[in-house]
Amino acid sequence: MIKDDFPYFSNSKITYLDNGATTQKPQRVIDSVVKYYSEYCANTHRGSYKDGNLATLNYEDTRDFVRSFINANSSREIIFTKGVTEGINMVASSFVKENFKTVIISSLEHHSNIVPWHNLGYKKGNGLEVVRFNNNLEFDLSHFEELLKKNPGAFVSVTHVSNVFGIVHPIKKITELTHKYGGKVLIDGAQSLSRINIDVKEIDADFFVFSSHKSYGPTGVGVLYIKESNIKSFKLYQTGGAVIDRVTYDDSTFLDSPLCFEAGTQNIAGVIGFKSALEYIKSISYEVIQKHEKYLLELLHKGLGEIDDVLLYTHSNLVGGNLSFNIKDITPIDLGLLLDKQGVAVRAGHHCAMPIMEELGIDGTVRVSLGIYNDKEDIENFLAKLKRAVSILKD
Amino acid sequence: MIKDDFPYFSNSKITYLDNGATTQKPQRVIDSVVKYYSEYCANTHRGSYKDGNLATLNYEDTRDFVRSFINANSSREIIFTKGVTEGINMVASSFVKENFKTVIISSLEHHSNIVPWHNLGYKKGNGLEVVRFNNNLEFDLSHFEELLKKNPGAFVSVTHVSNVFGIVHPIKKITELTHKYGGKVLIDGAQSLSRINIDVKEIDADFFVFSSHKSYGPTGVGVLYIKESNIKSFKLYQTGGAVIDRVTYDDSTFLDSPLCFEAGTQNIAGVIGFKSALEYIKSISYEVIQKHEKYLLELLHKGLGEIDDVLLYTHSNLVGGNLSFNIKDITPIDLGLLLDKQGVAVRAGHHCAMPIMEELGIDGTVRVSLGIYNDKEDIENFLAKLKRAVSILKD
Amino acid sequence: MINERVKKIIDDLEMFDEDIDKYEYIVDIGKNAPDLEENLKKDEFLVHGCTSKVWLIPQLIDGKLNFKADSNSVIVKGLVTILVSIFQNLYIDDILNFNNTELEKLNLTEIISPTRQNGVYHMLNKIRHYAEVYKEGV
Amino acid sequence: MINERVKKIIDDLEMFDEDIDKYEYIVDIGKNAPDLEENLKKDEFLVHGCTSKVWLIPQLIDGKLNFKADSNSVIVKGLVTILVSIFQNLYIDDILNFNNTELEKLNLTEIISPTRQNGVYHMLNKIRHYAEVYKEGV
Ligand SMILES: Cc1ncc(COP(=O)(O)O)c(C=O)c1O
Ligand SMILES: Cc1ncc(COP(=O)(O)O)c(C=O)c1O
Repeated sequence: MIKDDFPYFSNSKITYLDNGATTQKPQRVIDSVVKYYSEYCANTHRGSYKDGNLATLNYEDTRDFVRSFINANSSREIIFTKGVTEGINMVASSFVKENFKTVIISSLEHHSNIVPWHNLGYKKGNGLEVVRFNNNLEFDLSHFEELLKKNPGAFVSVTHVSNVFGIVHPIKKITELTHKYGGKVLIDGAQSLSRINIDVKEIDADFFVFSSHKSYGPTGVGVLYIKESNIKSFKLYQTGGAVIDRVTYDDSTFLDSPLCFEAGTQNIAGVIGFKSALEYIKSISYEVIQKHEKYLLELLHKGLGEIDDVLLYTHSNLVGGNLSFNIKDITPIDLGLLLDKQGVAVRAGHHCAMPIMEELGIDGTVRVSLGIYNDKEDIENFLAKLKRAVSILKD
Repeated sequence: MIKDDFPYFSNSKITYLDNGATTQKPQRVIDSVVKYYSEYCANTHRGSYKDGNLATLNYEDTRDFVRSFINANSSREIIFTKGVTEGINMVASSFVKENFKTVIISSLEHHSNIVPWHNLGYKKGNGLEVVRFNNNLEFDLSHFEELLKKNPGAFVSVTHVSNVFGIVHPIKKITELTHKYGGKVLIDGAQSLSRINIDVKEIDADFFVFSSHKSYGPTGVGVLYIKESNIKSFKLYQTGGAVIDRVTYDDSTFLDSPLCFEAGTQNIAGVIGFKSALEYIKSISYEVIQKHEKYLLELLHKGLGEIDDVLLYTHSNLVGGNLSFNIKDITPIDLGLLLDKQGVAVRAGHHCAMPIMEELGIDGTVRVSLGIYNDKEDIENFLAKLKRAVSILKD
Repeated sequence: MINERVKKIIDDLEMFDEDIDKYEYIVDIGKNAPDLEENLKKDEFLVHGCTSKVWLIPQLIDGKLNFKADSNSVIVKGLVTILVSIFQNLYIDDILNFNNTELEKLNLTEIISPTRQNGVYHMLNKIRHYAEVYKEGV
Repeated sequence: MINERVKKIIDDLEMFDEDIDKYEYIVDIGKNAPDLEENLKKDEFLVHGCTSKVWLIPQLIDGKLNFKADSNSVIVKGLVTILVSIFQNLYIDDILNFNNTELEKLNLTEIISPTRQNGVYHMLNKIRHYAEVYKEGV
């Protein structure tokens, strides 16, 4: 059983269905972290002694593993970050700012892919365009093409999988169209890396970002993939130790990518642990993950169909493992709380995606977000506890 | 024995003397990290369920512990970062840039406190001033005051303890003088938190930064202390999930400090582990740490005094546990390598402080950097292995 | 006085072995609490930092503070009703002198949690805030 | 040809049980290697990415590549001298066809380490780089 690989499930009776927020960690990830801390703890890229070399080697090994995992060309294209949020902020201030008049996002973006644009002055009606969705919440490609025509050379920044509704965006078509109109594309893979095989060459993204902690890896680590041809025009973001070739009081000269983009001591333990997480995903295989997720989603839909007044917002087939719903006249927060009191962890609220909530005219939803270890019992348990919650809350 | 608290020393025979780069971690720090990952792993400040609340509680508990540890007024003043490098970069771009004509640094700064200024355009002779040192490498307060007079309202950014020579800067006088001339001060506590009791109220610093990993805590975590009165004018740095109060497509409104400065999922495991590191330091006490360090430094000086042609660069009494030296006609790298081959980990090179190396007319030094667990045997072993290395390298 | 009220609520809540039963009770309190007149649901009375909307309205009557409250979440309404029942009709100083950590004994995790998603922590702050404002004599 | 040279060096290095003795031997190689004439110590011959200075100078003689080298670190000089002895006087294609991972068998951790502090990794790159440049026929 997959749950056996995760110590959380032997320590806790919780039915964990908040994987979109963060995932549990397999034992082997924890072991990698502990091994680094207790056997060869040293800083990387600095001291030239045994443990320093080993730490550097393992750190760089993760980089190489990531490179091959997402089929990037070269490890120069793989930059370690704190997570998706840092990745998007980096691209916003080191690449987009001052060079792009327009930023185009989808309607289903996480705040991480909205607020950084606001903060740089891209606001709706003034440099920020939002792609419409159809009544299944799917990305409207023809509206997108209109926006591209109106704004040639735009920067497009869209999520791969919606964290609220699981909608999978047609990112290959999105990059194709963007490039046709002379733009550049960032794909937010926060919710996809754990579910969908990422091939950056096939997608042909200019930037692709993801977070380790949402894909069974440690917290405080993420990756920013920068397509080689964009590196030259990517300005330095943070600077400090380990990014420089030479420093005098007068000036500094810098190393090449990726090191020049990783200033200061990195989250070494986290980076090393992330490799184990990717190995774990590989050992299970995306095929198995997707098949299983599809099966659980069907169970969920079936179960929810048997409850009165359930409101779903999409019947799209293009979905990954996030499902949002409401029950008429009940605040989602209340459902979340009563599920929690029965040992079921789901997320209730706006899911850091207020604009789409507003557009749908709701305060929030209850979201079930699946992970690799969730099983039929989890879904059945969730449904049973949901029914109890509903019966308490309904008049 | 203190070494017993650190699993590294039961797994490794290395004489670890590179604590300025990073320190080993006590078992209790590793345990906190593992406990989070295997018992209550959840994202913070988001889901309102049991494990999410517990994770948030423990995360915020570290903040409060840090606050009281450095005697800050309020937890609003404590911002978690990736480390010192991110802290300085944040202050540089969110506070100093555009608001200060002049930045004043000392001669003993780490690249982290030089390159970010260069990168924003503060270069020597053009907005960047460097305080001179006396022939013991001590901070020249009268030159400093001259610079302040010449540049009223300057931003002063100095290290507390030199990572190369251990020189302890008179930071209380530095903040006093700076404020007298209308400036603001950042203190880089990378090398001091593990050795010196920090009282930000007494120091009266405007900003104080440090890294967890150099003080027995996890990698990928640091703290930026911002004195309350500076928060208002501190611009947002990264933005995204969890920093906002409200987002529409048109605009965003933000939460208060500290949350508005911690965009996206943080290094939760790391932050939680950091509290255990601070508790550990407290349990040993700074008094004991300093007394012990002084004793080891004396042994070191005595031992080095018995080796021919040793070059020291300071005889200051104002030193923390970093000591740099060279041996005439021998490249420091060679000494470092031969010490490594004998199981002694020290750092040899420029220590991310090229400018002072250039000023002293050297390529680098060999640095011995002490930690809480180093003992007499470590020093004796280092000295013996150094002698062997010297005898191999000398003609 | 406050301590007695808290004690009574603790006794009530301790009757329940299961969390879910306790919350069923809280939901009932929420359902039975009076609704706020719509014209009182002003933004200035909103408790900041809650995902659910919570209105807390103070009124000084004979030197004592009184509160009305409502929420779009029935659980939160139950919780704020309990809080209000603790602080209702007290002298300002009694409120200010009361150590809020006492409330942790209620064992409503929402109360001590610092997450912004739930608001009880912020409700307490708002109650205190009103007390401070009235103390300064608005 | 290269493989034999590597093999011979491995045999030499394997005589030593202790790392430090092996490095004493490398230091000796460094001490005994000829110094580069000062006028050849030009920046263009520096191996980029090393903390110690390493100069590597190629020369094409009868279609074969030859190298001279020096360093301000005697250990690095020993290492670069070993490397040069492996790649000395070979046809360009032989150098380009050689799989550098073979060198890991030398078990000189400096060779495989990706840290920028040591330069052997970069020296190898520089040797390859010269071979590529000459192949294109500068
Ligand atoms: C004085 C000083 N400042 C800044 C830094 C950078 O710290 P970090 O790498 O943790 O960001 C260091 C670390 O070497 C240091 O010694
Ligand atoms: C689609 C999406 N983008 C971005 C983020 C932000 O990721 P992180 O918090 O790891 O920076 C999330 C996380 O919730 C997400 O779901």
